[in-house]
Amino acid sequence: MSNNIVCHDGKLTSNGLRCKINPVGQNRFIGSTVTANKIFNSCNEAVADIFDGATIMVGGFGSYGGLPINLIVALSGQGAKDLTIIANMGGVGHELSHRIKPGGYQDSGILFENGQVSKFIGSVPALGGMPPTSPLEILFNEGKVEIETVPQGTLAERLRCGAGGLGGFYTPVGIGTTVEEGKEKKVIDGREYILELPLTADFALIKAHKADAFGNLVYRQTARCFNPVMAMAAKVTIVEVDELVPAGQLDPEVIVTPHIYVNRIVEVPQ
Amino acid sequence: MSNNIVCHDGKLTSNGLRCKINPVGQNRFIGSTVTANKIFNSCNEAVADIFDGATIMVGGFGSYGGLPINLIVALSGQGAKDLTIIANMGGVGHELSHRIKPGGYQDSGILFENGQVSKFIGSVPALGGMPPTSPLEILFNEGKVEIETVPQGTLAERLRCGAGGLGGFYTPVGIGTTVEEGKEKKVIDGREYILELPLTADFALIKAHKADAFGNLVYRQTARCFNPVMAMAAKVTIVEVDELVPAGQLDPEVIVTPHIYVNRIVEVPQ
Amino acid sequence: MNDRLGEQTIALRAAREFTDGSVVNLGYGMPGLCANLIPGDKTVFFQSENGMLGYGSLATDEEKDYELINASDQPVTPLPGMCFFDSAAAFDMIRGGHIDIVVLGAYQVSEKGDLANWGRPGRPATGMGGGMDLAVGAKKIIVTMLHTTKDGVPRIVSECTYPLTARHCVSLIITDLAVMEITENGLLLKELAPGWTVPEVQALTGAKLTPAEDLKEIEL
Amino acid sequence: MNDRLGEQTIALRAAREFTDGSVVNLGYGMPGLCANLIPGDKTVFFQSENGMLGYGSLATDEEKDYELINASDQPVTPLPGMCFFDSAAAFDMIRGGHIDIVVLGAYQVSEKGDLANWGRPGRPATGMGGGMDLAVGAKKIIVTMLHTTKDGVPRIVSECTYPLTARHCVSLIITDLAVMEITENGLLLKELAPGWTVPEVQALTGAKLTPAEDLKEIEL
Repeated sequence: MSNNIVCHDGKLTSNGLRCKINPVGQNRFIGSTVTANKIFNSCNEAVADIFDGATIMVGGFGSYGGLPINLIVALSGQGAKDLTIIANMGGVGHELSHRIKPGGYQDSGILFENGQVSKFIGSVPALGGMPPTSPLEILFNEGKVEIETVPQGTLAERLRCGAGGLGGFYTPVGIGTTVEEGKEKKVIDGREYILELPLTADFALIKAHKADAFGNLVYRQTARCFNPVMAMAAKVTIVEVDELVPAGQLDPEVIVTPHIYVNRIVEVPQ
Repeated sequence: MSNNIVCHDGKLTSNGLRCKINPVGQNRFIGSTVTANKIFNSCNEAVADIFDGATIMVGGFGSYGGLPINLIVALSGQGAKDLTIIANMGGVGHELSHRIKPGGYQDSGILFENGQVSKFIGSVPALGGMPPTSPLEILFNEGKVEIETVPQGTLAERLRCGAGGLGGFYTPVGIGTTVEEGKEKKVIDGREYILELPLTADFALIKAHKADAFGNLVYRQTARCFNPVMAMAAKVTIVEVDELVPAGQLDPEVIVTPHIYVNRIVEVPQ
Repeated sequence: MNDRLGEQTIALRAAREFTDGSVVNLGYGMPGLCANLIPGDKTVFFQSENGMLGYGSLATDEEKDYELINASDQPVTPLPGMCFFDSAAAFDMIRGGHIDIVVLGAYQVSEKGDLANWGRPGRPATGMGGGMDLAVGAKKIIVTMLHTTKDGVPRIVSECTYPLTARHCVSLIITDLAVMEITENGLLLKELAPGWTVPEVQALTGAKLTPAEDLKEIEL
Repeated sequence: MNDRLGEQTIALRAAREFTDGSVVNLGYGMPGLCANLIPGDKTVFFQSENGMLGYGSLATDEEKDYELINASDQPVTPLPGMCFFDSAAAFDMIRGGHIDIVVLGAYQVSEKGDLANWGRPGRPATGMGGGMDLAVGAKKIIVTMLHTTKDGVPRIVSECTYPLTARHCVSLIITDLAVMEITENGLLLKELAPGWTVPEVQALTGAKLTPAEDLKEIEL
């Protein structure tokens, strides 16, 4: 009985079986098509197949820092309708944005302005400190968009729960408030908790600082925020990055989002 | 009505109130005692107050890489009894360790050999591929130690659940096996799940590569494993590190364990 | 009437509660000012729920970096020893009890420490952000707020009528008129703004104030 | 009797299932050998549940670094584009369905695809490690095992008698005698080791084997 693969006639054989392909004792990434398939030339191409009725996570946190602005703009041009948007904030819209940042900026507000969204799930649909003229708040007040308001930490954990294949979790956040309405409650070890369920999506639009060619991601400062958990929780994750570098250029100890969570990369230099 | 704090007579005043202390517009870490209190001169000093009956998480994964060996040895010398140990593996003990690594090594096995442990919670109490002569397996077979066997991913998630103040979570892992015995089951969205509860501890003994003087930690390669989640889940986290560096010497983007999870640091140069 | 305290003064009084080495989260609005009001001999680690620990003061116009912001969207400055993490990790810290103090704004606080700080009548689309998580998870909750609405309606009440953030969570209320502690016996009036009397402040409060034995003028 | 296949050959046959770009986790023991058996024109990303993605082959004695190990405690080698993470993140990947293929050892596999690979009679202190999580979470489970025990007792059975890892999870079994697919109709015998016949292998199997229409000798 031969326990080892042996080389015979210049071909590797094993137990008398001839190998069709020579195994090499190394996985070398030579000639693979894996990386090439992830890199897109434009945001428009990267969002082209987003379909009507899709659920879409949009990264970022508040008014700026980590918002995938170029992907949002591409999606507004692409025109998919009846979308469910999962994001921390509903966006202020371009008009109000001038109050926050000189020159203003685009955010998810344009998706609402365009009438592309039927439901929003997030922790700050509209900012109480701003006038009630954000596109989402106007549409909600007109009964044209549904809102599911979720405490921010619960939102982050529901995303992680969806990413990690769990069925739900018990949190003390929301007990005694409107958040507990309609939800199962349970006392565990003497404390009251609410059952919260996972969130997943068809697509995530996120922003990172750098990607390598495999799709490993690093972020910059507070622009990390909701991007990593959304990358993990969506079926197809599309990222816009400031810089695309060759595989192996990111230190393996500092990669925040492993490449298996990233499906499409668009480089949008700042 | 004055809305601003104004400087008057060399002292800051505000609304006519004289400030006892001058506020400065910066948080400068000058003269703080915060960092000094975390740094211990020896593993013996760092584990000195571990009490009989304590629950202790022990970092690492398998036979090496990330094991806080010097803290384990210190705890074995310290002598606390009736301990509950939470760790991925029960350890092989010094005798068996020679089969794994030339020269052998110490692991949690010495705590069992010493009769310090009454309960073990983990995913691999003993290795099936080794003879049944690890200290934990011997004591378990003699009825002297209780074992709670937990699937490895469920162990990691129970630690994170304890760290994050959640009451429990539903996992599909263990359905149809001995793991589901005695646990609540629930069907969510058509799939069956088991309710798993959080794990916390009085102390965590962990191993990191570097700490800064605040206690921010970075790890090296696969020595990361269970250390970060245990650091988060214990009341008092004690870390042995290869190298202690000044605060500010670790890149803020690459810190894995933020310092608020670390209570005691011992530098043990390799 | 005497002057009411300004926002900076209220924030400075709140910042005086931060002990050396404490981990502090600053809520939306006025609490953010506390970051600029830490004495140089103290270390305070500011945590922000968008994923940052250990930032410094608010950024000046020249320092502004829109990828280094606190959870109120204000650019801040870096400090040695700081670190960044994602939103899920930020809320593990918060729910897990690793925040010593949170300073929050409020629409209403009840004498039992119930907090209402996110929703208000006529604005159903506004959300709670991270306020509920912070109110449940932090070890000590300080509210900084104006004592009344612009129209003089008390914001400190016997029962909140605005949507709740969490029940029985507030420890200390600092307003433009007074400092009050929430105790088992209700509101303990600890400090008054200069020139204000107990009856004057009680008249603007929707719940009973019990003056402390050592009631004094606010010290900064 | 003809020769049975060796461990390297079984592992090589398993490695032939890895498609370009697939994410693969290798279980304890024999499956670990697959890391050395990837053709140079293919990219396979090996994930290890101790917190690593994208490692290379097993380390030689000169290359050994005891802080760069797979979940079987074997030192491995680094590759460009690899990354490290903690145990919780490793199992998010696994439970979350991001592992394309896992290769596991087994004590028993049933004709329905039930897997028993961690506990055995007389050793109650051995544990399941990450096997249950992998069996539940990976998209495709391949078992590599010896067809029988040393004493000739079948390991492929109609019902497992050893403690289960998970039910209905195994897709493909590769042994020292044969390659079998688990189908709705039971075990489909796809490939045989050189010189072995269907009756010979059936005699060493504890469940009914249905020979495939295109039954062939194992190809590597």
